[in-house]
Amino acid sequence: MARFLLRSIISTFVTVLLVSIALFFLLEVGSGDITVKILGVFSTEEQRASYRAQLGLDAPPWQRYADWLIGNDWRAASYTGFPLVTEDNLQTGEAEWWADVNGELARWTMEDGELFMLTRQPDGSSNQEPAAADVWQIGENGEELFWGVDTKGNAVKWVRGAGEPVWVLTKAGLRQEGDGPRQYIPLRKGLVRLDPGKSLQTSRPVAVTLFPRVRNTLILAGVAFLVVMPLALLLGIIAGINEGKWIDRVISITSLGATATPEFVTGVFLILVFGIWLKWLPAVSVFLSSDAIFQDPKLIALPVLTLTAVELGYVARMTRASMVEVMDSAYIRTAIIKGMPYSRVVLRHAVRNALMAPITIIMLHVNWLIGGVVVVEVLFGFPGLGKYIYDAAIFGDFNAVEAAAMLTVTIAIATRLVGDLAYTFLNPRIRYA
Amino acid sequence: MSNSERIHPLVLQAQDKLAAGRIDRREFLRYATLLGTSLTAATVLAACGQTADAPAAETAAEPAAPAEESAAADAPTEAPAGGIVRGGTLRRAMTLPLIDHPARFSWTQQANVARQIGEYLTLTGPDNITHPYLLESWEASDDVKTWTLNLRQGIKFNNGDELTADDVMFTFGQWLDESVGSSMLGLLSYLGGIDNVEKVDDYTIRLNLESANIGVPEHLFHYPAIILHRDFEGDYIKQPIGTGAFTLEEYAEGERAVLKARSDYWQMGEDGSPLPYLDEIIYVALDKDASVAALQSGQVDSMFQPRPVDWQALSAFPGVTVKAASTAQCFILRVRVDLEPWDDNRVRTALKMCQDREKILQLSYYGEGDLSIDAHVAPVHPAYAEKPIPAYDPEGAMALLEEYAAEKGVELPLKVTLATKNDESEPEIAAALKELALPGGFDITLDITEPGGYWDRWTEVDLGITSWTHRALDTMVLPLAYSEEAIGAWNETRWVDEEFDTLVRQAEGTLDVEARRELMSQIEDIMQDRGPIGNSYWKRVWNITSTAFHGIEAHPTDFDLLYEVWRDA
Amino acid sequence: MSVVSSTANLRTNRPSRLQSWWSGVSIVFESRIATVGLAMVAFWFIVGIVSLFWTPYPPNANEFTQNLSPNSINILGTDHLGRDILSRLMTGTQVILLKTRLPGDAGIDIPGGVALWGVFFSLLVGAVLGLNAGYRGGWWDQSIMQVLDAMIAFPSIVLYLVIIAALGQGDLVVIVAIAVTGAPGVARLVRSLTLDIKTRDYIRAAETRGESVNFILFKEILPNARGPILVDAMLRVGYAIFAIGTLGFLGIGLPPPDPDWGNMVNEARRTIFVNQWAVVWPAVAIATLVIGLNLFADGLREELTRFQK
Amino acid sequence: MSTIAERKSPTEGIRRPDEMPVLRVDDLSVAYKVRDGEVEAVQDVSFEIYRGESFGVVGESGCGKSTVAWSIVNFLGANGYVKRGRILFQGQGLVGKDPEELRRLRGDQIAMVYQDPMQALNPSMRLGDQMAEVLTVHRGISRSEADKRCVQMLERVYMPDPKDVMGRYPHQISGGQQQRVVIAMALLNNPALLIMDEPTTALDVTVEAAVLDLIDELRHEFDTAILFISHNLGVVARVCNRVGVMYAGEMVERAPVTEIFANPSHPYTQGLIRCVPKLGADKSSSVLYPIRGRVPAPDKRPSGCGFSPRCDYIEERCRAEKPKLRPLGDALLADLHSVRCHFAEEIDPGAWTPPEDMEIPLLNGEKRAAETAAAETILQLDGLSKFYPVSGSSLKDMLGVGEKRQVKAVNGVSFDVPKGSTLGIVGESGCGKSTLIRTIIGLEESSGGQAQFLGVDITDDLADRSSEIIEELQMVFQNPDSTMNPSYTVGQQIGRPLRRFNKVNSRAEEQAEVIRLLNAVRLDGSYYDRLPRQLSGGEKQRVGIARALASRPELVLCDEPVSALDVSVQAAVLNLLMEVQAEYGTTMLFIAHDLSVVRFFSDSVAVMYLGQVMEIGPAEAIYAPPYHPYTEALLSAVPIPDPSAKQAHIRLEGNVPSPLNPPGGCPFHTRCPRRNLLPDNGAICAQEVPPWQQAAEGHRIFCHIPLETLAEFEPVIQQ
Repeated sequence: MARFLLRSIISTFVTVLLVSIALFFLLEVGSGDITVKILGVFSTEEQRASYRAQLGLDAPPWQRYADWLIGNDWRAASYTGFPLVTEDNLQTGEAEWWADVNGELARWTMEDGELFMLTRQPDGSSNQEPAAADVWQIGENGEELFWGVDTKGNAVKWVRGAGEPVWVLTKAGLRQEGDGPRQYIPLRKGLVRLDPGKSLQTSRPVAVTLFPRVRNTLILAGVAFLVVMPLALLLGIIAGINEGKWIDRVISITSLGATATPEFVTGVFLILVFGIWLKWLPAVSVFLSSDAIFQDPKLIALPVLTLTAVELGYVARMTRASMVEVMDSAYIRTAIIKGMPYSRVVLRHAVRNALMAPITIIMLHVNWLIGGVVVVEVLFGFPGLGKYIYDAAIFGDFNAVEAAAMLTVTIAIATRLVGDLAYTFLNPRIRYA
Repeated sequence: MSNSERIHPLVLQAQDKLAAGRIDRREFLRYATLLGTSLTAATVLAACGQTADAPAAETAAEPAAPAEESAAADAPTEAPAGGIVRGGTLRRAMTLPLIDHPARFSWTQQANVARQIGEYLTLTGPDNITHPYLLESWEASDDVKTWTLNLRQGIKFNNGDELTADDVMFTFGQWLDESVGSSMLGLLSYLGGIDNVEKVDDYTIRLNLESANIGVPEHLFHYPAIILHRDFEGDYIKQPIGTGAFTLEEYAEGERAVLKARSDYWQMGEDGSPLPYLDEIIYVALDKDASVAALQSGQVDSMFQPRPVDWQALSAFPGVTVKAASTAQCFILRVRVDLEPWDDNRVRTALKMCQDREKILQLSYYGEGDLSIDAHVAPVHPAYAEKPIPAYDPEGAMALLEEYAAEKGVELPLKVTLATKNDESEPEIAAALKELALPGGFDITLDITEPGGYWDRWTEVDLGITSWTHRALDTMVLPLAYSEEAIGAWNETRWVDEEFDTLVRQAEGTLDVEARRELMSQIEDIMQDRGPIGNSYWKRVWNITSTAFHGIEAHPTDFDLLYEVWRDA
Repeated sequence: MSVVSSTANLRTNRPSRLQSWWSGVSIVFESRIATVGLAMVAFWFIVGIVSLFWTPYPPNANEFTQNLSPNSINILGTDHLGRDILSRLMTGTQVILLKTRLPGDAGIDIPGGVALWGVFFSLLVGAVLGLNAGYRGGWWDQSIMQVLDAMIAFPSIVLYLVIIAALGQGDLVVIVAIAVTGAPGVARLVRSLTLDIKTRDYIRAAETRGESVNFILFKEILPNARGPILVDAMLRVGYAIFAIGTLGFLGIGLPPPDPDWGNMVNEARRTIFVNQWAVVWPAVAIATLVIGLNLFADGLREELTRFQK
Repeated sequence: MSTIAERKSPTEGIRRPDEMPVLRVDDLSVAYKVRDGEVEAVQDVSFEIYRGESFGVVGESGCGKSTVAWSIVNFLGANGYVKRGRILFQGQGLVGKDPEELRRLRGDQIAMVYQDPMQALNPSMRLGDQMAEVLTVHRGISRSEADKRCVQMLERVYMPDPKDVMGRYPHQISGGQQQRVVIAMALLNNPALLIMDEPTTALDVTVEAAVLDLIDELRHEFDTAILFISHNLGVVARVCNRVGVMYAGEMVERAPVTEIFANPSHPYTQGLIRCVPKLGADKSSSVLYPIRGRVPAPDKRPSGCGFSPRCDYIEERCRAEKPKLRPLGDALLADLHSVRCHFAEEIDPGAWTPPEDMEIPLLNGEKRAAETAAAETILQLDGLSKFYPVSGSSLKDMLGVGEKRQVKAVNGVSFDVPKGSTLGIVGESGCGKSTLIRTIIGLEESSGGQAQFLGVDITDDLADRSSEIIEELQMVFQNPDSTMNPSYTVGQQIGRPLRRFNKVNSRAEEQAEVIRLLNAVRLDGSYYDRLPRQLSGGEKQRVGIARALASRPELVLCDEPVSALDVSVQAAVLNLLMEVQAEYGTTMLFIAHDLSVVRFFSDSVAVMYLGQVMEIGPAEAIYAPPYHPYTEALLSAVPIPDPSAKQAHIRLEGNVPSPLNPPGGCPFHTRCPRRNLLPDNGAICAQEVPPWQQAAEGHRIFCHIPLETLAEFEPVIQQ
């Protein structure tokens, strides 16, 4: 069993890795030049090139992938020669990058060809003074180079006396500035260190906005799961042991109908009936405070009901099929011929074996549940992960899509691992292999 | 100061015209306030000029008790059925993007939250008329190059500081600072930089424009133009200091904004206490479809910017009030005149003749708009010269095309591809046009993409439908979209016409509405005659709010003016 | 056991191709469930084909009063833009089952709906991967399964969103999305079938004849996996229709102007307070087609198991 | 050790007239509802079983044997029911009995054991739980008491380490042990009636022998009445007192076991006995006579005598009138021997001659033997080995640093096969015989040793072999249901090798050749377009043989080609193989677990154990002393379809050691019953690899025990 578990875990890691590669290349490499999207169609190639450099998009894809996944501060640190650290901006509360120069936190800026060092003061402000002349190092072609951290969270390479023209996007349009560095490494800690970067849509760190969404979704999906599973398994088992009888027909036909009705249709009618006509339950998920989900549990009633309607049928059908198969098996025959009472045959002999097949499928089905969650969240305006992904995808907010998709995939894979464990627990053939 | 108001000479001229019935009262008000006459004075003048047919209510123009129409210019209020009630919460559904520096705003939604906290020097009301707000009044020199802004006194920020010219100077400085990156910078380009903004005294600021511009008051109500406190550091959420009626309680980007009433607001309510009437405003981030359901189930009271389909869903719904406002928003059917066949005016004209405006309006906008001529000047614009709405004339179009086809040796129907985005009403307009243009000799293929896809190429397609937003003045959009300089930027049609250009330049420096209308009339004729666009109608926008709320109006640019809104107990 | 001294001319009454085809197809009608399912699916196919030539009114013409309930002129009523729902419903079948619109200005359609092509490609990819993984085993199996695990780990809607975020909208993108989300499932199925079939002696026979791996995969194994694959494909077409509906509902599905059932629901739900019918009809269409495919698959599976026993 | 078991006397255990039978079945008919009507799977079956008696039911598959068993426990599924007749258990009718009462009888008074123990045990319950519940539910015994009794019962069935087994899951013990558990479970409540449906069919011959011994022993000990169902005449002969022969849902003959073998009266019984090879018989001295035709499907049975279409004695009356089961003459055995035949008295099995159209191979054994001796060696193996690497389950192994271990499936096998001869390979499952031929044919690459075929090295796998070698080596497979690809017609499948090896140049030529091959396996051209599902098992095997012959191979490897077939068909296929061999001069390697068949069919035989050959030699030499102790044990375990024969009782103890870690020295030493013949109880066997002793020309024995001692062993079987 140890072997089986270890295998599952290793395979899980490889899977997550593959997913991250697929996701990154599909979105960032596969979808072309995003600077057009950011700068608009009127931008010139020069402006776009400048912007690509600032965003680090001129690096080769593999490097960008590595930066995205595991961060690049360590790589940048090897250029700057200083450890790079993040420190929260006391005003905005957002993390800023600094170089740790002998215990002092420093950044640099270039104004009119002159390099200045900004030293962070305890009150959060910074002290600007001209940088020492000895920071410059002679590069390969005789240029004087300096790798430092700029004020926008990049590790950058300045060339002494030769600032690059840089294009900056403002609400007033694109503006050219001098004094730019030659090369940028936009610093990031990387996904594995919980820094998926900034949202292109809001330019806020994705992690900050994602967290409360994930919490809401986990509650929604969790409640739905807790409602659906026992009910569906019970219905499936009841239908399975009564194969061919009217109760089986009723359950089977109802669950087929429920499965075949898309959740968005179910949801729309639930809203109409319970939210608008009867006004019994909140029609949409209006979160008047961040803890609304706890203050007013009724808020998730309709989303949960919608998810239940679709999932219930599917799981019940799976369980029924499994139960029918088990009830037809030789060991059930043995149990009956041993003269075991029917209840004992069902409960002791059949149920456990019948649950083995659906459990793994149910866990795989968590993917489906997450898909359903996307639809339900969009339908009900529920501020959760699914709606987040949807909004981000519609906007083309890659960092957000990547982070949220990685998260859902991780959740899906984790539940599958749990499913594997449950299967192992239920199935002695693996447990004692 | 307000009592000894200097009246611009042109205002007095206008008053004569009003009396003579050559301009209507609304135009006069607009015109008078445009020239810096305070609203109070303007309404009085209007009353004087319009002795015969002015409704009784309007003559009693008391600032303390604004009557219906004039009050609308100041703040939208209905005549309350009973007494005004204080208290209550307004829950309004609206998306909530990131807010940092107001000068950098790019969404109305950001401004709608911020404008409850901070305020503007001027205010363009739901009727598209601009008047002083934080300003007591403004004065323009006769050449319209010098503008004097007189600040209202005694207004306090919510941190207790008084509003002075220093705050306004600071705010101008932010707008014009390149490193802030405000869109005001481009808008005020005629100002020529911060050096041309001059503090005369603590309550007076003078603007010395480099080139004449009549749109200064409108521009001061541009949504990023919130007046900031002089100590503002760049993040409005961290420093929500403003003169507005509400203070910021919570701002959760993408989720909700909670605003609480302030007790020492500078404007007084009808009951003699400071506004606002409401205790609290909560903006909740919901998308449109969810908003409609939430409004129907009573989970929110109001929704931001309802789409036509939302209007359709809610207009008959019991318990909500739907109010409409005419705008200069439109769906422009535009062609690239540098490309075949649109370089030939006969083809352009033929296409324009294929618009059955009434039908297109019905099909795409439920009839909720104002029919338009094929010019980018709207009836809500002050200088609009009224023209007959062209009729649907497929035969005429066919005749023109036959002529063209015979000359060029091409076959009819003419095969063209119409590009647009799958957004509010564009697909329906496109589909309707496809049907309508077939008897006119056009075989239109539709190329409808998601909005982003269209915006990626909107200036490049040869035939397309582009949505244009509302601009308060006629002279704002014409040079933007139909000039030589704008090619490579906003000029999506590449249409440049010397005569047109001259007229537009002239109009830009013409304050006299009557004179400008003369120019506009010619401009409209030129556009109709040989211009690159067809335009079937001007959109209306709606405000849809629970019937429990009073004093909430539709605004052409969807600006939320909520300080005089009250709800039934 | 009778001994017959026979020659080639004894090969009489050899069944014709048609006969043997029919004997294969006729098993469908053995099962009442499958017959009902087939009838439901066939109904929509016929509706779609009819719509290619005739619909009561043009599907995109907003000629009528908006939001009418079913009546004698508009049998299923009209939608929020005054379009005839029946016409739109009929036309909506086309993109799902009958035609795929190629990108570009030319407006070229190829036969076969988006759902069918999507499932076809997922079968193609899934079958090739599954056969190789199952038959070759070892490293092939491990690496293919690892990739499939990664693919299957994506919740399908999320994968759709990602693909659409990366590639934009369009019929082909939806096909790609359906194929990518479906392929792992098919591959797992085919792999398990292959693992079973490869233990059969006729595979040994082929191997001892020195047949190439591809011959064994595609000529010896694949034909015997047909039945379950077919059943699975039916279910998958159902999922695909479901997914297309969901994407349409989310507003990122098949692009206009052709009506799309999911998008019809999405548009109509906004005015559902005024007009419930406009939501009901496309919902019924999706549900009946999916139920039909499910029943057909269930019945077929039952018959195939019976048949094999 | 080598005791000769006393065989039963004809009247042993036969009914005592004053006693009430434990089970009495009267005119039982069982019907199944199907989509278009119903079919009667069992018709008019009657028998009774007394205490301590074992009643056997034999017949080919599809004859309704199991249905009889299931109807007794009233477990006929949703669509089956008892249509007519009575089932009396200890005097009380079971048909229509209240389900709850019936349930109380089941598992308590009536117990049942059936084929495939692995399926019969619940995979997710511990064996102890499954056993104990029989006691706790039926007898209300406390769990601890129940556990104690279960352990006792497991000891009674000679289960090693019973306490430990109680805590295990079914997959953790071997098949033979599982069957012991099932039997123990059935006996826990000391049932009055034990129903056993093919209880040993899935087991190896030595295990089967042990289980059969057990059953016999328990029957005496517990005085249980046993209903024993089997297709295997040998098994029935060993454990039953009386036998009923079933055919097409009817019981066609019922008699004491000795009587039925000595004096079979129904043509079907006679036919059955004729088509099973006697142990010791070979193809040069005896002939197998298959029964023509096949068992009809339940809904296609003839209206008259069920057997009439296949009967050699058919008269008009047989077609018209269904015979009744009636007592047969003879006063002593009156009422003991019944038969369902109109003409039973007139038929003399001794006077039977094969009908003219019967497939019987041309017998020219002597000529062939002479040929063989002179023939060249076609296949030469020298120390051929096949090892499979296995990865362990420890962390070390997973990281690849653990000890590399190997399953030694084939471990140094050497022999020569002369052209035109047949080498039989026998051994229990897991002995490596299948791997050996897979390695020879190239499905596996060998791990060591030499192998030459037609002078060409064949140690590599198929991918590296030239097509000339591939076409000379073909194979016939075991399972008729999987030997043919269900998707292609017979013609396509036989045609494929023709095209593959360029034996034909055109479609027409291919068709003609396929028809010729079909005729060669006695199928006519109408089979060309048939799909496998339209063929019977025997026909599929024939097609499989035709396909193997298509490329005109020099060597055909037959992997248990008849073991999945019913006996009557088995005979026909064996005959066909012999004929084909005679006609084509093909060399054959023939694997089977049935020693009688191998003996009958092969010229020489190799006995394998744990991947190694223990003994090899001419067939007749292998089956008589001197032989290897393992060969002796195998022979002693074979069920012989002749209750009068005397067979030595030699049973192997313990399980086959894992090939992962085969015992050193002689691989058989851990189980060898003859080790005690050597000094120090055979210490040398564990230490030294035994020598190959040459017993005769071409007869080698791999054993330390001197040849002389081996030669002194009594023959296992004395007829």
